[in-house]
Amino acid sequence: MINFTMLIVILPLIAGLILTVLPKKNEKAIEWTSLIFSLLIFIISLQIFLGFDEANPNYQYTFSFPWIPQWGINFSLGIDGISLLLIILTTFLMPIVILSSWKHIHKLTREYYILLFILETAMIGTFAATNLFVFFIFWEMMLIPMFLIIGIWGSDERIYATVKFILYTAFGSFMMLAAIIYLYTHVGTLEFQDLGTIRLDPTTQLYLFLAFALAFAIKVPMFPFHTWLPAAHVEAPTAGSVILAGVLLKMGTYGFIRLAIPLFPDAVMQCMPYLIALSVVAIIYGALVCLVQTDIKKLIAYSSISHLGYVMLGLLVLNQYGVEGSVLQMVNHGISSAGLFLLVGILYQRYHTREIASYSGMAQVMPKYATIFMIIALSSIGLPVTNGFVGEFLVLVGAFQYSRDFYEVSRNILTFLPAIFASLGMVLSALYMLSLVEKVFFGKVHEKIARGHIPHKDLTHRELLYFLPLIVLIFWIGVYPHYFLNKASGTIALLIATFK
Amino acid sequence: MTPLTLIYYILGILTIIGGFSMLFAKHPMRAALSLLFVMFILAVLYALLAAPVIAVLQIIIYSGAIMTLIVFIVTLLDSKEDDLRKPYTKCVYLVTFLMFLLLLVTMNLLPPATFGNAPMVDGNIGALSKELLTNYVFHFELASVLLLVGIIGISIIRAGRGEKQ
Amino acid sequence: MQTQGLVYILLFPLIGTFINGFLSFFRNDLKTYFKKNFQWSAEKFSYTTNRISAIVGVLAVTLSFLCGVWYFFELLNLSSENALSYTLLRWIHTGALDLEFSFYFDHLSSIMVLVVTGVGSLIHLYSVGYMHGDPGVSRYFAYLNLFIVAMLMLVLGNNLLVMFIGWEGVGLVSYLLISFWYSDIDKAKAGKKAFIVNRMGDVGFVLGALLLFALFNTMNFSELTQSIEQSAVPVGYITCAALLLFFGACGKSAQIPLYVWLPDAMAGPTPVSALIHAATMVTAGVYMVVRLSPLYFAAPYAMNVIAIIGAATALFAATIGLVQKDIKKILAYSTISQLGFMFLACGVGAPIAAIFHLVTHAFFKACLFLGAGSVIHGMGGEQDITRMGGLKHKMPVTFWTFLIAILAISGFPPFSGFMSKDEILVAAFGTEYGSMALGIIAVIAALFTSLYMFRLFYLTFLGDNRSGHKVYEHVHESPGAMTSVLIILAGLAMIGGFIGIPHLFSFLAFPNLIEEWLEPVVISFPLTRHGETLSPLIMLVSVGMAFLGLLIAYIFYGRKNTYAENLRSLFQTTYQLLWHKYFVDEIYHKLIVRPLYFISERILFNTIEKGGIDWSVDFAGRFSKTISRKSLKLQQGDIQYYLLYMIIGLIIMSVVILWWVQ
Amino acid sequence: MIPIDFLVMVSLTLFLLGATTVLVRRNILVMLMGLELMLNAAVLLFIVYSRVHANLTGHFFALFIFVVAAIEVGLIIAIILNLFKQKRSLLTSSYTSMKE
Repeated sequence: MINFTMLIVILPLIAGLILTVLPKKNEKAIEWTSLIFSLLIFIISLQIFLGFDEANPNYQYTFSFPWIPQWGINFSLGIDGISLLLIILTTFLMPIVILSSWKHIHKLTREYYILLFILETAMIGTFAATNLFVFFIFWEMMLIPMFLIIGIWGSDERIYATVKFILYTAFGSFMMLAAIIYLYTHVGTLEFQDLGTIRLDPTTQLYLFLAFALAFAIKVPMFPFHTWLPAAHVEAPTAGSVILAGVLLKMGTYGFIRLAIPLFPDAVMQCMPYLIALSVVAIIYGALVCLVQTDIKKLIAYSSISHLGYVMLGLLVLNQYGVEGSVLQMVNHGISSAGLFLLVGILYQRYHTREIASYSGMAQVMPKYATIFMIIALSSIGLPVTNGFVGEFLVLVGAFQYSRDFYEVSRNILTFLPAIFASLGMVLSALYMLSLVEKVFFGKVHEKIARGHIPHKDLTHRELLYFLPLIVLIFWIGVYPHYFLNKASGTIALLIATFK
Repeated sequence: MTPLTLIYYILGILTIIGGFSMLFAKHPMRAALSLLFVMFILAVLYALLAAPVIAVLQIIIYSGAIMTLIVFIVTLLDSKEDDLRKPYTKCVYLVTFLMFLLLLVTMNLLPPATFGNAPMVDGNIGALSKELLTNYVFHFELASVLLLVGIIGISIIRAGRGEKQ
Repeated sequence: MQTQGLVYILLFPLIGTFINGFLSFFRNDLKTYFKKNFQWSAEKFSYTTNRISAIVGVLAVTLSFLCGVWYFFELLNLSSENALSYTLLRWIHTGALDLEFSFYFDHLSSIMVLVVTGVGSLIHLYSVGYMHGDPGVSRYFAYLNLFIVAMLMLVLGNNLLVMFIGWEGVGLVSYLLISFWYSDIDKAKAGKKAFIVNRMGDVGFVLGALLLFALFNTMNFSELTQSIEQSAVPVGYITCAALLLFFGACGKSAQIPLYVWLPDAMAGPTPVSALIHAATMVTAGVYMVVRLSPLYFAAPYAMNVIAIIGAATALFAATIGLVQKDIKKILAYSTISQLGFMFLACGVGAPIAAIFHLVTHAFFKACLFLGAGSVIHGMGGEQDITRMGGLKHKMPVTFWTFLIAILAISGFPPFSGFMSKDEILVAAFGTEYGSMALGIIAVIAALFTSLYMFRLFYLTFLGDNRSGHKVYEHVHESPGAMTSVLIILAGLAMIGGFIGIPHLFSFLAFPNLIEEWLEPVVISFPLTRHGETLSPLIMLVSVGMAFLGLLIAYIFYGRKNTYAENLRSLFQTTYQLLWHKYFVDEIYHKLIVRPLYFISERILFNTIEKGGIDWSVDFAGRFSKTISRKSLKLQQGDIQYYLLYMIIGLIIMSVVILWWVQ
Repeated sequence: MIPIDFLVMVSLTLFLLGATTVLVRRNILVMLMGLELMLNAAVLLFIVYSRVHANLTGHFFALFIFVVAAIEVGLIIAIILNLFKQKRSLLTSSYTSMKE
């Protein structure tokens, strides 16, 4: 039977090719075909999701094809619990992204959708790759479309932002390339399974780990390497920043959990306290900086730094709760920040400004928009019934267990600091999100908008359509996360067992 | 110190003086003349070093043809507005220092050797031409080709100039 | 015993929320739809939708109340140990963490359910009249029903996490309802302040829950209680967990460190203040402490902390209440002080007294707030009591119900307030954890309670009218829906005390119902021997305090005299201190809010972010540009320079080679 | 007795003098002369060492150097004439069109 992983990796490329055939002027045809293709890809990935059996923790739907025999590299793909969730997130977000850029992209529309599809291939390929070489190819492949999307369709200061983004990420991935080459020469194979079993000596492990960690830290944006994110987000078009926030940031954390941690266990143990400190700093720093932002998109960008701080904390704590929480938080952040960016995109398309100061009292102008913004903001804060809470709570449980085990050993109270600061992050996230809601939505209507010539129109049915799945998923994961977590728990248990 | 070596020393110093005068000559014409003087001294030196053919050729080709051409061009193109007061470029001192440095470096590299009276090989025209046309015939032909190419080159460079006066 | 029905209690308000939510979300679309198809005029449409959402709202809560009563009786004839419970759905199952959406309807939570749904349905009825003209009626009822769902989730929760869902849900709805009229930015700010302060408390709650989970590997209440008794976990951990959870309770029930949000929460509509900020939400903290009483009894140090904070809050809030001018602010501070009493009761080991006071407080405080609501409604939005007066004749029903509630809260014998507060005072003096100091503070607070209550009563209802003539003309009694609710609540305030008659009156052969009812579920410390002898004396003291308060209030505010003004001028500084609420808000603002923004603005964003990291990243870009510009000067087109560079290169190479050869 | 090292030193100094004139003098023609001087220094060296090793190859080299020198001067003069036609100046500093 045809291999599904290969299908969903190749299908976006085919879609891109078909799009090239379409006439450039006919926007409607382009938009509809791209939507249909993305939905098709989503259905196939759904088929994988449903057919995935939880009991078997290692790779399923594997596909292997000798790509460069003389180097012994074969193009091998495989999906296990963690990559399954992330692939579903990607294919779930794509139709929404395409739907949200209907009627808004009038410059080079065909190329725009082709780039989106190439991006999708790169993302799915990265998550499905089980060979370091293939992983790196897709990892780099993601840069070019992102560069063009931000560069061409971004807003005014886009060149600076996109060049900075590309150089920053490229710098990181060159270090990784060096490490991959070292690995290839010294270990001989690049398959994830065999790499996992080999234990290098601690010092080389440390250097290799640092090289990999740098590349992924830049992508996750962990604390010191995050300055490209606000610039890239502010300038990217709606679709660009949704994909960037929704999926591309997860590549960094996925890289950590798939490569950095299993391959170099001793180095991870050695650097764990520093990385945990960094991720906790990211939580608090991201949240505090959000308080004083004047640009909505920049605020949401900094908030995703804070959320990914949670993900990294959960990941580095390396117990069942923490890692499951971080995997779920990856999906949650994908949904809530994608929603927020879509909302800001709508606001930007109507009033052409992202400054918070130029909006007030929008709830009276657009009540439906305000309600949806409130729901998604609450999910990003992490209110109990929504998805954000489940992820954050599991990460907190993981952090607490980690510090308790440390406390048994070291008997000083400081070990509980990460858990305490992480939970402080919950207050700060509520603070900056609610002050944003208050400044934009409450109070009397901003006089520039009130007498502005732009007709006040609330959410159209099309816009409501692509928020519906997000809201349904927010409450579904919030109320019944077990359905999703169950898929990944097997793999995570295996990962932690092999790590110990 | 036989008188012969003395002559060598004198001639050597004369060439160096000629060289310096060319360097410091304000007017290009004086430089050309000092160069001519150096060439004549060199021709004498060649003769002393048992290379009469080369000496004669030096005088005929070098000083005769090439230098006269240069002197001719110097007189032809001697434009007025060239400022004679500042003949040197800005980095004079740097260059002199570097050259002096280079001199010192190469001097102590060379092996000290004086040469006694080795058997005199007679560089007369007969031996030279026989040698030239037996095992150096290929180089001889090559030289003629080179000359031909050079002449064509010169004619091309100057060809287009005619009409546009 | 698994009973499916428990879910219905929650289901009805949930359905109400969805219906009202749908009505409010698609209001404009429905309006245009009905205008196009059925030619409904805007007024007709809004009238019908308001009517529908009102009916749906009230119906939902009353149905859930009836369910509660039904299961209360079912619980009645069960054996005392047993309880109804139902597991709906598995929520999180990773490692040892096994959380389900499971509901637990035992003796304690049955009382809470009845209070929440009972008072809730009355307040829903009242708000039909109160919110009559408001455009966002369906949104209002959607939020109110959502509140009931969240509160029931909190009360019925079987483990700490389901309680936490209700805990945060209630915080969210209070945020939504406080800033209900969001077009006024101050109300929105008050709402945000309430949510943030609650959220701070919730952080304490989460950390406490995490610590408990780390210690006992379970979050389920029954398992927790068993494992606390058996396992020999060092007391330090348990005290720490208890204090963290109590910090969460302080946030929710507005105790000393985190009470600042309640007075500002009065910005919301009055029925909201009545329901959320008087009867139900603020009592969540007390319910949690009582529910986890085994945890607190295993940590004596935590008990003392709770008692001290409870007593301190009671006194502190009562003193501020003495001088406030806004009718709702006075009631807010009185709520804080009454909550202080409840926590004092929990602290000294009398949780049953706390729950009893909670129940009676729900009745008379809801009646007071709704009375204040009808006063404000009548006075056309005027909330300042110094500009009221002489409303006795204009609003007779509100007058009488208000009087009954005031008598109840000040602790006059036949009324419910006396019964419950007396229990607490007796416990404060009598039990093992109680002490003379706590008792005295409680007594003084009781005095101040009756003092500021009667001051409020005199200034609003009696004496000559201070509001302008045309306002006074316009004052009218509230419509039937509102006054009927007031009457019911006043009645409850009157007879409410008889469910827990103190032992002294045992000669009346009327059992202390609430004590027997809660006995199996809640551990409480019996009165010490010397406490027994003291209780009649304390009862007399408390009644004396009530009369004393009435007397002082009469002297100062009853008759037209200047005693109040000259007292104020005499103690000018203390008055200013009290009037500005001990400057607590300003201190918080200075110590926490401003430095927070200063740090994040000046230090974090500008210096570290822009100045540090971003600058160094851009520096890499700038540095390469400057280098390339400088190296440009070498190419000046002068041939001799090029030759020179060649020569220099030659020299360097030769030197290196020579040096290398050596 | 032929003082070989003295003669080599002479040819070296002549060579360096030629180099300095090329580098230092601003007049193109004088640069040309410096070039010629460098070539002569090379010829001198050849002749000296063919005298020392007593064989004729040095002479042939010298011969070919004359050929090359002659052609080279012709070419340079042609180029200089073209340059002169454009800028009517013989100074190297006026011909800096190769600048960035």
